[in-house]
Amino acid sequence: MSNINRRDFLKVLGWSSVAVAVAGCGKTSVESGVETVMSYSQPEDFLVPSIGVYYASTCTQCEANCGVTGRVREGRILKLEGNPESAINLGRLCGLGQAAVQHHYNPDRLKEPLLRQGGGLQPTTWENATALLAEKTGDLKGEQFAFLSGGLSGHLKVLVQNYVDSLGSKNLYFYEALTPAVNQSVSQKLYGTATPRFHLDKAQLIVSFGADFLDTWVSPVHFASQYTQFRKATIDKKRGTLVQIEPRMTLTGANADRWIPIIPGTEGVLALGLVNALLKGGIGVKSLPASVVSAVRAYDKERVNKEAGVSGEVFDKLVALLSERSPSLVLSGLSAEGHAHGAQNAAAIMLLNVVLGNVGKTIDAPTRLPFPQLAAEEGNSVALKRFNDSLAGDKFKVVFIYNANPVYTAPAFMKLRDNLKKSEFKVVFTHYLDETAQEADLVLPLDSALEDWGTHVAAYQPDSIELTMQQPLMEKLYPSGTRSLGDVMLDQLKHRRANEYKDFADYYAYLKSALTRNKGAFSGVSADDETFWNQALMHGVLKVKGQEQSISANVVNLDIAQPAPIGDDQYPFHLVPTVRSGFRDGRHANLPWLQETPDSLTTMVWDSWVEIHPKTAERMGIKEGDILEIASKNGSIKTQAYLFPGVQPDSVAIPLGQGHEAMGRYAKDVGVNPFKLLDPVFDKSTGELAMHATRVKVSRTGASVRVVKEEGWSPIVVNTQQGRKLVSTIAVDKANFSKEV
Amino acid sequence: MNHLNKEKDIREDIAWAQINKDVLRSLEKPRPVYWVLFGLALSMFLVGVGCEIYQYQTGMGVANMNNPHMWGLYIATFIFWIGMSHSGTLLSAILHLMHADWRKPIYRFAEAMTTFSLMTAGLFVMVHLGRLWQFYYALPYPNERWTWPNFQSPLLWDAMAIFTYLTSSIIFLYIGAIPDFAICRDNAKGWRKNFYTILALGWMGTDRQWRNFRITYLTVACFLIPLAVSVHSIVASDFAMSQQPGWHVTSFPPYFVAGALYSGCAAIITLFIVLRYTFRFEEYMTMPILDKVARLTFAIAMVWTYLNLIEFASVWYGHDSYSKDLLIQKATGPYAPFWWTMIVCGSIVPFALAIKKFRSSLTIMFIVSLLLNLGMWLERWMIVAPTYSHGYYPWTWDHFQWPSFVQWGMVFGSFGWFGMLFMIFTKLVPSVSMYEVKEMVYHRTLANKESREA
Amino acid sequence: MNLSRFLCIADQGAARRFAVGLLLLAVGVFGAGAAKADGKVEQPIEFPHNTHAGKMGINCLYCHTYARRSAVSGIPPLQKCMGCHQSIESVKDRPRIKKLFEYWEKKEPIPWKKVHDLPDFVRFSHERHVQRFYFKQERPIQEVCGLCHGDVKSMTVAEKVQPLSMGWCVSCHEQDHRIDNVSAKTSNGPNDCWQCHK
Amino acid sequence: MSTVRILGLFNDFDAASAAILEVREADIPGLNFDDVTIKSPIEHPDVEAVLGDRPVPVQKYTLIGSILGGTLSFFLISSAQGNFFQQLKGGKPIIPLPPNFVLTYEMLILGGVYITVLGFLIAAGLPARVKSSIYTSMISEDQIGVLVKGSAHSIEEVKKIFQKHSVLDIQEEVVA
Amino acid sequence: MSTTYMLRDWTKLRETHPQPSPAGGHAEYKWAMAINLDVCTGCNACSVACYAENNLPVVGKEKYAHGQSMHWMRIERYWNEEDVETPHQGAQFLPMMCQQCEAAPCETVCPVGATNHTPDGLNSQVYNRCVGSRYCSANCPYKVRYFNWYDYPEQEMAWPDPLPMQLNPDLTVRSKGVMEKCTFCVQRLTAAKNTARNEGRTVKDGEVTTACAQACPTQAITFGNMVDPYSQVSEKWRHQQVELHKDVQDKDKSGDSGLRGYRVFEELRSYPSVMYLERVRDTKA
Repeated sequence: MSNINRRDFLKVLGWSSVAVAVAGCGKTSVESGVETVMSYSQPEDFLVPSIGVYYASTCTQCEANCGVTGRVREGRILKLEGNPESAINLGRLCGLGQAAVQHHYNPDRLKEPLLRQGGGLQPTTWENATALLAEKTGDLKGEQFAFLSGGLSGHLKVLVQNYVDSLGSKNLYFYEALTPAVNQSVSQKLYGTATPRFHLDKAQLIVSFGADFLDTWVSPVHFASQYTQFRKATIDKKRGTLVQIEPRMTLTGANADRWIPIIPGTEGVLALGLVNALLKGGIGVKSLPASVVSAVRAYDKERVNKEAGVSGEVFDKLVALLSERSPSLVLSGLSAEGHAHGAQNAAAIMLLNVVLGNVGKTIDAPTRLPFPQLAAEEGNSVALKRFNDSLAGDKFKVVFIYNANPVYTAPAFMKLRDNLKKSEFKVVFTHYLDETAQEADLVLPLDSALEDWGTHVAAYQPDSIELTMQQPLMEKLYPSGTRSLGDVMLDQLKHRRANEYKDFADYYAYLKSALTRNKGAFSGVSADDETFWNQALMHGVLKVKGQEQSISANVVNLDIAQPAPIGDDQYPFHLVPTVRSGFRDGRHANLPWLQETPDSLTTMVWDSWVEIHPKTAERMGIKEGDILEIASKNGSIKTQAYLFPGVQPDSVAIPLGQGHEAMGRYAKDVGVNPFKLLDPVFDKSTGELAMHATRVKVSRTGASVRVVKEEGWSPIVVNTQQGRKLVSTIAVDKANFSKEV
Repeated sequence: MNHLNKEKDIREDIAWAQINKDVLRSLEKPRPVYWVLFGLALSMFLVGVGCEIYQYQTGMGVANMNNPHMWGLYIATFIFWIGMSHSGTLLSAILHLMHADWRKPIYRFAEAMTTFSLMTAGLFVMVHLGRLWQFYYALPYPNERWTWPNFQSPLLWDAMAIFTYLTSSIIFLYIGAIPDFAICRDNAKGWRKNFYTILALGWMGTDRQWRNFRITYLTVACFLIPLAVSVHSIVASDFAMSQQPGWHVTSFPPYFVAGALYSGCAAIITLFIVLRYTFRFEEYMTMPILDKVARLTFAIAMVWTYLNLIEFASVWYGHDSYSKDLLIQKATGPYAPFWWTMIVCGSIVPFALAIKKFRSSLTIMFIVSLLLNLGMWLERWMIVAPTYSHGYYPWTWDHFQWPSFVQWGMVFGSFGWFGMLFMIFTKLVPSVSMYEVKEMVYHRTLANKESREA
Repeated sequence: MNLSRFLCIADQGAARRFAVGLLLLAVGVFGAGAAKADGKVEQPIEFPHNTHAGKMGINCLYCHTYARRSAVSGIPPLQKCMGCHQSIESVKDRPRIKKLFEYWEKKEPIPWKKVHDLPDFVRFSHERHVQRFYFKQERPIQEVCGLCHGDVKSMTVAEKVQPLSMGWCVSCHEQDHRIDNVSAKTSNGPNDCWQCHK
Repeated sequence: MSTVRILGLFNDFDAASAAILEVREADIPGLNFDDVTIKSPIEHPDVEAVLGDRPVPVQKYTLIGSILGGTLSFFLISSAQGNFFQQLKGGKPIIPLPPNFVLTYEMLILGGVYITVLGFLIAAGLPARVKSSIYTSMISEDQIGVLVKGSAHSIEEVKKIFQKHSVLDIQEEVVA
Repeated sequence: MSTTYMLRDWTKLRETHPQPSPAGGHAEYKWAMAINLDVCTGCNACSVACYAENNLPVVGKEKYAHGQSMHWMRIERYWNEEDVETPHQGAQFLPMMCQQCEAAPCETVCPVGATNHTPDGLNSQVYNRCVGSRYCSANCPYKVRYFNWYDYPEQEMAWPDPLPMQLNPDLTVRSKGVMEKCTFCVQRLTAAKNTARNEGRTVKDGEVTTACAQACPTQAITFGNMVDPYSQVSEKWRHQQVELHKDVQDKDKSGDSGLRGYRVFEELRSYPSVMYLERVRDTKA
């Protein structure tokens, strides 16, 4: 299969000639001469009807960039599987990845460019659109232009970067609402790398402060496969123990041997408490400078108990575990870093790794990527703040927005919708008419991820660095309606830097030559360009020859000081905005499969809800399904109550991703959007928006509904096994793993 | 046999000609009230039909069934109607073999009730199917698919048993009515003349005919009794053969049979009173007979109660925690109101029948009989629904499912359908068996003569 | 024949033993129903199988090339037709061939109508049947295809000659077939519902 | 010499049976006693006694019917289960006896009932045409009829006997 | 030819099932599963994969509220009885799909024989044969059978254009009034078997797997052929000493063996083909 030209292949696969059988088994009688037989005019000889062929590509559903293979049959992409050749997901694929086909076939995809004319968005042609782009950016001063993009890597990033440069602009913002930016900056300080490699499989004990690595954190599918090894007991390794510390139980917390609820923002206190206790126990004393050692003295069991609400007994158990089990791994996640003192929290937590001597054992440095320009820009929320401030200052005439929906994700206090109005020409590259697109002057529909070309370099590289290929898995659904951003950028660049880009017919040609030119940089490839290229597409993965680095911890001038806890009588509750693996920051809320898939812990579907601890609910007289009003200083939302034991009693949790005002039939008017509630609190050191620092008050509206959930409908509120042996649990010391394979 | 009450089941001096006259009167041009009632029944039936059309078009979902609530009122009501049918057989067959001749004036309409309630039950099997249009898959006939239905399934036993029962009791009803058709033939005019001539098959009351008639009637009666028992045992095994808590009960077959006779007798009392009133059958449907039926009903009620208790006890002291769990649910859970109503109507109310004063009051008897049937209907529902809402698997427990108007509509409609058929029947077939009443009178006169001579 | 088939009985003798009352009737009715097969089909081009398969004696698998490696036998792509007809001058001016060329110019596949249609819930594999009866048993291809498609080389447009009903399938599945042309071992077709029903 | 049929109508069984008894004892030449028939509105086993015992074959049919129904159904069902598909179900044997016995039982009854009724129609000679000349609606009401067939002069004798027993009415008909 | 079959194979037709052998008496294939609950994280990837592979309709909120959802593979979440207040030991997840019982309660009760035990040890559901009496589901202890309450292709939610293009042509879209359930992705199995037959062999271990097993990020689900004693799944069952044809395992009789293998509702003697491995918790933590 390596010797066929992929693009011709796509041409001959006119799926339009394929009759899709939606007919069910109702049809019992058949008669001749009614249905038409599918036949081709000029098929490739490898193409056999009724036999599926698999093509490798890259999953773009989240920043992990797992490798996928798509099953193509009769010219239609039917299903995605994990690509076994990718070291990231090893042939596995999460639900979010599976659902990518529904982005491709989504009934609400934009089928043609839209231009704002007389208030409304009217259909227009790509010719007009591109002409308009050139015109509007023609004699534009660099500082008047801004490009807001979601996380980006590979050659598309290069093109975008070059385009922005070609406009003489510095304003290229990479915005993502849910990246561990604070952690990264801290680990940059501490380990000298923003994205160290974690070896969960090597660890005997994992203590995670809100890092939901099984579901939503960094590279879930990879961590999941490591988790399997971590849990496995072998001759030379005991079954690993997982402790999760967080205000609201994440999926990782649900799988922990010990789940410890903690008051939001006090993770650092607990961490330092542990450091202190360990030092007292004579562990890692010489790993720390005296300054730090003295600094942590103040954090004893009592203080931890008082501030973090973690009982002494639990604390002792934890200390015992940490001192016994080695190597261990301590992780800091979103709920820990999402505070004004997020950096200090993260620092305090990572300090544990230093004390326990995990650095270099379960944590080491990633390979260095020879092409920094291809490296992933994960994005952060500082970008949004800067972007928004400049908009407010009326600095931008022309704004491009790609792969981001700031109007939806920006907190209410930013007033981004209004600020956006100030810029006179807003171009949104998107697949759907989402909230941001509705504000745009020009909406340019893009090819779906399964129709587009591209290269990706995942930010988190578990192994030697991989450059993963993205290739079309089927012919465009709307050949004349949608385009690849790559083509658009290239097209624009041709106007500005003709001499550089004139040789490239299109994005495909650009990619091909860009890769083939540097094929030396990849390990294990043949000399001949065509073969190399086809091999690359066939495997979907290119191993980059990068140089290994060593890791070392540097704790001097690491800011770990924890602020004193501040109460708030008017807004007694902490708001925990939880990330749902399906929806992330809401960009996937229009995928029916994900809406229909119950939330793993609450089993709720097709809606939003506020999680409140049964005790608290009892105190306030709240019953399941009561409509509550959750009010912060910056707004309020109304949604149904779900009594959830997995939430810290002083906190309420609301899942992110729902509450769209647009974005198609499956997302529109489903649930509420907690982004809007967030308080203007920013991490002091990085300026990141502190997602977990919002205080709210909760009140009953009197209304009540029957919640729509998957778990059984019985008067028993908390769903247990009712004495049946469905999920049986065994204590690790009772279990006999010796025979297991 | 009348030592309990001096009153006689029937006057011996009643002239045979008079009997003909009285009964044939009931076949004559119906009174306006008949048409009112008929219209009512018809419109009830149409409601049911409407619901079925809606469900057929849209899918079973509109009945608001779900996983786990796979069956709803349809099956419950199906059992109810099957149960109804049994009393007819009881009166006509069992009492016939026992030579309890007081059954003679009332068995005919009881038989009719059997037939029609079976027809109604049949409807519910149909509307219950998700793919009604494919129902013939369940019929055992050689076909181009070379496939057969699954003879292991209690549902199939049901189908076959009910088919047997229905046809047999129609035949039984018809055979038993031939001499009366002859009477009608001899008295009717116009189209009715031809109609009855055909039905009467040229019956002339010759000794040869009577001789064979007697034997045949007896034989079929003998067949019907075990058949009736087996039919409801099989209906019971729909549940007993399954594995679900609350269904997998050994005592179900006798329990169901008792319940069936119970509801049947109650229904007979209801119809007895209705017919006696509408057709002025005081001469034939006399209070003493009603009294006997009532006492019979009471006896059966007590049997039913006993079997109920047995079931509870065996569950309570048994090892099956799931069933016990379910039993507690029934008594305390969301279904408790219905469950207790069933207990009251089924086991407490019948004590009214033990009291002579009540037995001799038509109004009270009427109300009681209706209550009993309500109780028996609830019994069936309480067998079907709670097992679903609180079965083996806690994850799918659904204590809040409630049948939609579609289900209720069809239950409602079924009563219309039954009423309709029965009203047609009363106008075409003499609802009191004339020749047997004559026999009754004849034999009692003889008996009296003998006793006087002795 | 029909009788024993539909009573699912071994031989005529047994059939007679069984042929009582209603059954006989039913057999009559449904037997008739099953035996019937519907006739000709209007096709965009009246393809002469008799010429290709008959006169020319072309191997079925030459055009229906997918049959041996896929569930569907596949209608030959235009390419295939052109492969030969481009170079056959003699018939170039025939109306049918003209039509063919028109489609070729437009590069659009010919909308052939299904003749041997099966319900959507049936999973029939040409591959398996061809492999077993043609490659393993090495019977002549036209005989093998003919088992279901009838004597195609005598038809112009293909016609449905067999009922293709479930019973008909089974009538062959339940017979013992030699597993190949060398060993004497036999086996019958699968009787597992899920083999054919999807 | 012509054969005649007469129907004598009596008010009650006593009269009727007395008349028949006398006819029987008189043993009139040209009159076959088996041709004496009673027509009555109700069942009357006691009265029939005077006619001597006459055959009732119905139950033979019953026997045949039930045996046929039973065996046939069992055989059919089992062989239907053992067909080519013979799918395992719930770990039970493909031909499970308890269900088959249940069905056999039902079919036994079905066969029994049907064939019995068939037998009844045959044995009772139904359906028949009602001859008005020797039948009267009074029979279906309350009178008992005695039907006698015999040579003309023997019938005369019978008539006399009937009159003696206060017959209500006599209908006569000449059969060839 | 039934009569001859009946007379010839009488003894065979009287055999009960499963037979006392590792594969329960299956000749060529006995598909089975082992699910390790210690690594199952409850992430629902399997469930979504199942939607993608098996043409499952999305029913939407309103129908979901009526308990009419159609997920063949569902993830159940239970809480510990002891610490419902604060679940210190996390949640308990159970992936529950059709257990493909060797002696399935659903099979015997189906009036039309639409569900049977296949030679491959699966519990087949023949959609077109189904008349929708729903008796099978009524009798299913696991309640893993799903009924088409509506004509989903007609429902606005399920497949508006162009979503139907995603539908898998290897199996039907079930129409209204039909019962359906997990099939162990039988369309994949059939394909694999056909390939194997062409090559005159049986399917190799790992050659085919179900959508859920393939997707599972933690590889909690092992799928394979129990007839092959060296297949992963056989080994797992063997090492856990769980025997297909027993309703009480010997290891359980002899007290706590510490082996984690068990089957749900084993005591009901339905002999499920899915073995679960107990979830483990560290009591020191």
